[in-house]
Amino acid sequence: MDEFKTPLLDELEKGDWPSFVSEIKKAAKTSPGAADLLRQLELSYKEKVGHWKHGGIVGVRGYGGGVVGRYSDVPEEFPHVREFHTARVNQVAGFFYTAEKLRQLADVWDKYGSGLYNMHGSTGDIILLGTTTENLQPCVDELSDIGFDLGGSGGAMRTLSCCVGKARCEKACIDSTDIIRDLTMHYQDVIHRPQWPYKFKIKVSACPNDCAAASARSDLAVMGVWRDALRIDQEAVREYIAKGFKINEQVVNKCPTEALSWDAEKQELNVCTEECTRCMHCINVMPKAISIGKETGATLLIGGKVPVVKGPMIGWVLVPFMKMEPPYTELKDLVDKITDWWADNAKNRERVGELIERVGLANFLEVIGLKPVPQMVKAPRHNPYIFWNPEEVEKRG
Amino acid sequence: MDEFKTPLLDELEKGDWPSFVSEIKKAAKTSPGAADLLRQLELSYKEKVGHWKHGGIVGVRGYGGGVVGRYSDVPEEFPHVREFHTARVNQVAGFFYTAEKLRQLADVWDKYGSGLYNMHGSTGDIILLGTTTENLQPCVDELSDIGFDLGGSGGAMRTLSCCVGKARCEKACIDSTDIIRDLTMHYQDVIHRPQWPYKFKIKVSACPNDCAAASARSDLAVMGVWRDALRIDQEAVREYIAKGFKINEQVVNKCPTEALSWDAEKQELNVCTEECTRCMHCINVMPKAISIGKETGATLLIGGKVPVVKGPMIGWVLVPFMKMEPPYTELKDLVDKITDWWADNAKNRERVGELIERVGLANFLEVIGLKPVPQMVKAPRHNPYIFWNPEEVEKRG
Amino acid sequence: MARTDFGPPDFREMLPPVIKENYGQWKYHTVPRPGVLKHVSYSGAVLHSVRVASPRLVSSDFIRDISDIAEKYCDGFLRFTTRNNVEFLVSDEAKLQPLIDELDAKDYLIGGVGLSISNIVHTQGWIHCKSAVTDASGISKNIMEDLKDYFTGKIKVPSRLRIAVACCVNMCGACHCSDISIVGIHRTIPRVNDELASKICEIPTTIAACPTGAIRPNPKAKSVTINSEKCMMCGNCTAVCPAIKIMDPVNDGVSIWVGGKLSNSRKAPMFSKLAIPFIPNNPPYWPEVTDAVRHLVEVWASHAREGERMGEWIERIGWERFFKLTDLPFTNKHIDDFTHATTTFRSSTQFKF
Amino acid sequence: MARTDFGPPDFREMLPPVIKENYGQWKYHTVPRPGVLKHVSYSGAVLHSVRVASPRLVSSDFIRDISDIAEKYCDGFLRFTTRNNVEFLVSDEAKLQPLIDELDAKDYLIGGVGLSISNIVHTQGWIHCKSAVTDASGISKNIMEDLKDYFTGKIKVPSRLRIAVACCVNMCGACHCSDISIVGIHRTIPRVNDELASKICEIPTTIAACPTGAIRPNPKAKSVTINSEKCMMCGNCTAVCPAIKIMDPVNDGVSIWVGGKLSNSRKAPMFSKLAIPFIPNNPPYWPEVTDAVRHLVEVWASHAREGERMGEWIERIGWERFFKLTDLPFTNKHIDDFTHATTTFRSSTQFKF
Ligand code: SRM
Ligand code: SRM
Ligand code: SRM
Ligand code: SRM
Ligand code: SF4
Ligand code: SF4
Ligand code: SF4
Ligand code: SF4
Ligand code: SF4
Ligand code: SF4
Ligand code: SF4
Ligand code: SF4
Repeated sequence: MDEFKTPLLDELEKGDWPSFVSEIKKAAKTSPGAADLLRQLELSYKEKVGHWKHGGIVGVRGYGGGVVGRYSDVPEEFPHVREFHTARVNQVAGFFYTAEKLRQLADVWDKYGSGLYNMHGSTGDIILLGTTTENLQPCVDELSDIGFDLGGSGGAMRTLSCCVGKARCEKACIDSTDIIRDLTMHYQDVIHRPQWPYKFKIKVSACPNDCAAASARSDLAVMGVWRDALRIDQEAVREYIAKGFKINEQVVNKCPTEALSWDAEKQELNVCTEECTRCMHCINVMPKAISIGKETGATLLIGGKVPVVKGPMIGWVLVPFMKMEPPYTELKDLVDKITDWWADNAKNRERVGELIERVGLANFLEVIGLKPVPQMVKAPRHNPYIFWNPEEVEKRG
Repeated sequence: MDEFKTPLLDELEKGDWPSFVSEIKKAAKTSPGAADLLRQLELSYKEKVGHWKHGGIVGVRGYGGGVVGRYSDVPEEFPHVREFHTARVNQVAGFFYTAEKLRQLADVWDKYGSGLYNMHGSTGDIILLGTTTENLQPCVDELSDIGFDLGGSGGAMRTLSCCVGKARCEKACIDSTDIIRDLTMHYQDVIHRPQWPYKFKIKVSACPNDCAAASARSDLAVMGVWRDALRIDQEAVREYIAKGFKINEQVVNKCPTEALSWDAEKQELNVCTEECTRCMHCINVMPKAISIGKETGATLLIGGKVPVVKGPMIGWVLVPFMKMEPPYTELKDLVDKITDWWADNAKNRERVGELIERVGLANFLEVIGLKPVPQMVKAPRHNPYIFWNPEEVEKRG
Repeated sequence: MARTDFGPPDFREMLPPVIKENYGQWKYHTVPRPGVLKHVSYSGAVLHSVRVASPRLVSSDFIRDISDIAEKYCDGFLRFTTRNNVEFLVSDEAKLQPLIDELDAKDYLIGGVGLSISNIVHTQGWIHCKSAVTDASGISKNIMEDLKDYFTGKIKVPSRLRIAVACCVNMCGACHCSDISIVGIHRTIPRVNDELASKICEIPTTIAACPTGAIRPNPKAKSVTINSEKCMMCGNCTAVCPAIKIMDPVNDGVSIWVGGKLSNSRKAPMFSKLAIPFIPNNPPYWPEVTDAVRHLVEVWASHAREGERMGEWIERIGWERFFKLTDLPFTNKHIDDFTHATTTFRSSTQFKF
Repeated sequence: MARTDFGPPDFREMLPPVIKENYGQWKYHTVPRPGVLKHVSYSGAVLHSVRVASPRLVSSDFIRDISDIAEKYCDGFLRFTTRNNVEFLVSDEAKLQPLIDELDAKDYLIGGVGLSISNIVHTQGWIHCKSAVTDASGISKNIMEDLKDYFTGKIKVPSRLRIAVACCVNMCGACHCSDISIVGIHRTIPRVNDELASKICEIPTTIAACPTGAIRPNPKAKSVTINSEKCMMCGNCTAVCPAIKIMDPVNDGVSIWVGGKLSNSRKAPMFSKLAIPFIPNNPPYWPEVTDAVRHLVEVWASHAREGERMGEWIERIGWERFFKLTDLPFTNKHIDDFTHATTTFRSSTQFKF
């Protein structure tokens, strides 16, 4: 460590916010890979350009993905990052760990890799950051011994992730961690063996607050909702008010659907269930007094993704309401129908949302056997270019 | 008239709403063309299909347009509509007429045509509905004697039209009839001699109520606005309230920008001028008490049109504010710049809005020399695909 | 004779003296009775305008009759509105009631002002346009016959409601931005007369005219063929090549669109959106169309708040509620599949069940 | 050894007993102090979660340290959040204060809960990604250093504010829907190494990879050329052909986007929109970026109403007001020119001067 200087990066060790530079330095004490990573990064800071090569596929036995190959473009200078692959290790649903499990992980990774991690990657994986081609297989083997399996990469179902859900949240309408666990086990093959035109992501947020950022970052977002009345504890409402809470200003007037009304005489908060669109606002600001309903299930959104290449998308309502009970057969059947159709029809690197955009949502619905409902759209079409199938019209007279 | 039966159309003479069938019958008393029109229309009602041929160009001396040629596809059956062309006669700005002028018009048209009119066509013209190729020239000649000129058709500037404006409306921010009159005179050549890739329409509404439907139906919409404070007559406000008008419910709470507030103590209605977006609501519901401001001018919208072929468009803000004083030089200069650029760059049958969509609004602004301002957009871009000109960036190191 | 480019008569010569004198000086207006506007100037001057319905397609008899009336009560001054109504401009208040009496006697319908349903903006239809899929005048007459009490002010509505009728997707009106629009549409793709096409069609222009790229050359027949999967039945090709015909009496008909507006009042202008994808042509009464329009008007009128345009009402309650309240089926046709389709999809769990 | 497809450890084995017992039975939560959540179950059971900042990129030392702490105070139970913070799950209330004391002593920053600015969601950057235009970790560290008082709750904000950083337009995060996003962008078109391309490039695939059709074959060089007028610098071609390079240390940098959100709270999810088109890379401090972010936070915090997310605030006041209040220049870059551009143009006279 003393034979090199990283003056630019050293600046980023200052201050109170935890420093990734300090973390790399800690790892560099024992890992030459981490040390060269820091050196190469210093070069990037100086030159304002990255130093990783394009391309390079590496793998482990029995798996088609789960590893991102990475090679330095200045290997002579930094030989220990000549190969610096990451392993995407499937996280525990809800990101729950025990100290024991984490230590086991650290032991394996110290042995075979840089001792650096992303806890977690944006998709949800534990990212083991940097090892050599040679070390990869034994590393994965020993991870398997401690119960950690790889996640997804390439044209595969990607590692599934979710919000904390019923484990620690009063708003959970569905059992996000169980759903993710169940689907993850069910889809091991398509996660581990890329066989699709591109990635396919599923995330679960157990309520419309979307703490898993599912609607924007998953091809299929499973969002917990309810369809009966939200529950109001009038006693608790009165307690809030007694403490100076301004019910009209802070809740009633902010309800986007005007579903709430405060009966000052009866000191009662009333909700018109058919108006409520489950925006969560009242529940969020009065957690002690207002809760989600009892008839719970999920709204499924399809097509969320980032801008590349047709522009960003936030998932579109595909199923307004689906019951969510183990073993989640209805959900799995739908996922299979969607991915089968997508795999058969998509161009290379075409996400499901882009394919739906290309063929039309209505056509997609027909293929997967869902009925069009107004919940799917913000508004009906405003252009008159309606397609009619020959079967729908009479034979020309 | 007695030699033919129109049982289907006769049904439409019943009832209280004025009947176009009765009008055609009135004309048919003296015009064989009108009579055959009715017969052919009866056939259309029976067969559920129109009977006009495609194509056919007719014209008058000195003009390139102003006439729509029309030929029956069943001329043997209905010889008097074998040729049944319409003349588009430029209406008086604001659709004002004297009885004398109208009678003169009827005299000429009875002499040369069917005695049928559209008062008015959707663009604004007086549509003289149906004459022969032979009668067209003498008809136009005699129209000219009584002071009526042709309007536009084809790849031309189309007949301009406007709302009633200052002539009869307290809301008029600009002098719509004068502007239309002035522009119509100024642009006689491009109205009468099609020289552009497609139609170009200008309409003027003297305030944001848009009684001329300008924003959706004109390539360039001139909309009257003001930019100082709207004027409130507090005395009149109090009169409204005295009569039971609910100022908060009907006005203050409906102001989309929360610009209004009612001071119950001082009995005063106050406006925050910088918030007001001139939505007209308060002015519309309290015409006696609230009026437009004094610093008036126009907002120009570009690109309004119907769906063919890129989908419907409502004009986009091009100039947030332009003073509107005769001889409207700034406006004319801008129109010239726009039409020159469009004429040079548009494909055949490409409206200016479609061309702007194709090349990008920002590029269009640069060409015509307008500065981008946030008023032009509802929101900035949300995709990262920004174009950079080589001049904007540094030479690569 | 060779006089050209002299323009229309100057509007200034068509204005009654009260307007000339108070031009730009109007202070406010009231609606003293249905169909009548009273404009008051800062000078104190008053102008009454009496609005009557017109079928738009009128005869010389009609022109002469309204001219006579204008002469009798308005010193010869009158105007038309942007919705094709006639307005008698009364400067002398004493003549107002006599004018109204005569109009009543002559069966002119007075109305269309304020909280009412005014005349329909419509197009040529079978009466004069080669592209017409339906007859705009016929449909308009039937609808307004049915809604006349809304025009005359007998029945009140929460706000203005504007109806437009266009006989084909060219929409020569403001159909894309009306509270209720009726638009003629095709449902079968065009047929090509190969023999004729080989003679008169400019093949490249025809191919280029198709916005969806549905037209391919058919070199064998020296003609073109149309790909039924890509054709969106816009009719654009028929405007370019007379050998291509799209009219189909069995399957042509009309669609109904709702919720558009143009004024900037409260909300920005809005497009009309699809409510009913197809109703067959059923002349002379088009009863299904008339019923549908009345139904839409009634559901809106009974649910909207004071001053709420159709589109504002629907935005507030949501389209899912609109389809429920109107009991209209929501179909695959309602889901947009044109250029900006994805911007109409719902990206939120916020909706009503 | 050949064991595959066994999946991750079962989360049920990672849950503290209090969670197992009260799974799905949580009734409500409170925030007893900044950075601490107190969840109360219908059974009356209580769980405290103490949230601390993490740099996300951590070492084994860090992993072991938090494990030690968890063992000491939480029976070994802890979790990470979707924003990469660490949460210590305290079942025994008596251990709460000692835990906090130890965390303080060890310089862990406690916060990110409730009305605060939580950790940044960011991507790999120069540390590991071949596509990185900037360093996400570096920028994130600087921003959070600057905003740490908003994290710890020393300074309050009107509502949550989420920041994301992505090192290229692939946006491996939630940049398209964050209150503030920093995205690495290119400003010059890729260069083709013709010699290399002729050897290793699949020309048709490369041409097909370009979404704008900017790549044409260059048969002479057995390579391709890029049309600078069509290229939108997306970098897609560089993923397909290694002979095409887009990195440009002089002109690469970052853009800043604002007003996105994902929760359905009150308003439906929104995209982030362009605020600042370009700021040069200026490591190690990226001071212009940090300043811009702080400025945006401050303008928002001082103008927004209680509970109003950045995007909700901007929607209420309008973008024209946003640019005025922030004093940011509005340029041709802000005007969309991608597929749905026209849907972002203003079709109304309603705007603020
Ligand atoms: C590691 C990670 C970023 C991070 O630091 O957290 C990452 C890193 C890469 N992403 Fe990503 N993406 C990561 C989550 C995402 C997400 C977020 C998510 O999944 O929730 C997105 C946006 C959501 C989405 O999928 O739309 C995302 C959208 C992309 C894209 C554009 C996707 C598209 O469909 O258009 C690419 C481009 C591509 O696939 O070629 C991409 C490509 C890449 C590649 C593989 C680029 C490459 O070929 O080198 C990066 C590898 C970097 C490396 O060195 O490891 N990455 N990527 C995330 C995966 C960690 C994990 O498994 O947990
Ligand atoms: C007569 C009129 C309808 C009416 O009954 O009022 C009309 C009639 C025709 N229109 Fe129109 N348009 C008429 C106003 C409009 C309007 C409304 C307006 O101008 O405010 C529009 C929508 C606004 C706009 O321009 O976008 C309109 C949009 C079209 C279009 C589609 C325009 C486009 O740019 O895509 C076509 C198609 C075409 O140009 O080939 C079209 C084409 C036609 C043609 C010329 C079709 C044809 O080739 O036969 C029609 C001639 C019918 C005939 O027999 O006279 N007409 N047309 C209107 C003209 C009367 C007048 O001069 O006052
Ligand atoms: C006469 C006419 C202008 C002309 O040059 O001919 C006109 C005249 C007036 N309009 Fe209009 N508007 C006229 C067509 C329009 C149109 C265009 C159209 O209908 O195609 C619009 C836009 C329609 C739309 O938004 O889709 C229009 C939107 C308005 C509005 C906004 C209504 C709203 O709430 O959205 C007002 C304000 C109001 O109603 O309070 C308005 C108000 C007025 C006032 C009260 C203005 C005034 O102070 O004098 C005038 C009397 C209106 C009345 O009928 O009560 N005028 N007005 C047009 C009468 C058409 C007819 O015969 O019915
Ligand atoms: C722990 C975590 C879930 C997890 O599985 O890890 C979580 C947990 C909670 N969220 Fe969240 N949210 C978490 C990420 C998110 C995200 C995703 C993100 O930030 O990328 C969102 C969507 C962000 C967006 O809209 O852009 C999110 C939007 C919300 C909202 C809606 C806020 C709003 O007004 O828009 C609430 C409700 C609230 O704040 O009252 C909420 C409320 C909550 C509550 C109060 C739920 C509860 O009753 O337990 C939890 C405590 C939150 C707190 O920090 O005060 N959570 N929450 C995530 C913590 C991340 C962190 O370390 O900061
Ligand atoms: S998404 Fe809903 S259920 Fe899940 S953690 Fe957030 S608030 Fe709780
Ligand atoms: S959840 Fe939202 S929509 Fe429903 S009542 Fe509460 S605030 Fe209103
Ligand atoms: S647009 Fe405005 S100025 Fe013109 S008539 Fe309508 S309300 Fe009056
Ligand atoms: S014109 Fe509209 S925005 Fe302005 S104060 Fe009146 S109601 Fe408010
Ligand atoms: S809408 Fe179509 S059919 Fe009707 S007049 Fe216009 S072009 Fe002709
Ligand atoms: S009707 Fe329209 S879409 Fe169909 S072939 Fe003709 S031009 Fe193309
Ligand atoms: S955002 Fe771009 S540069 Fe950053 S990790 Fe993702 S692909 Fe790599
Ligand atoms: S950077 Fe993108 S737009 Fe430019 S040539 Fe490459 S793929 Fe095409």
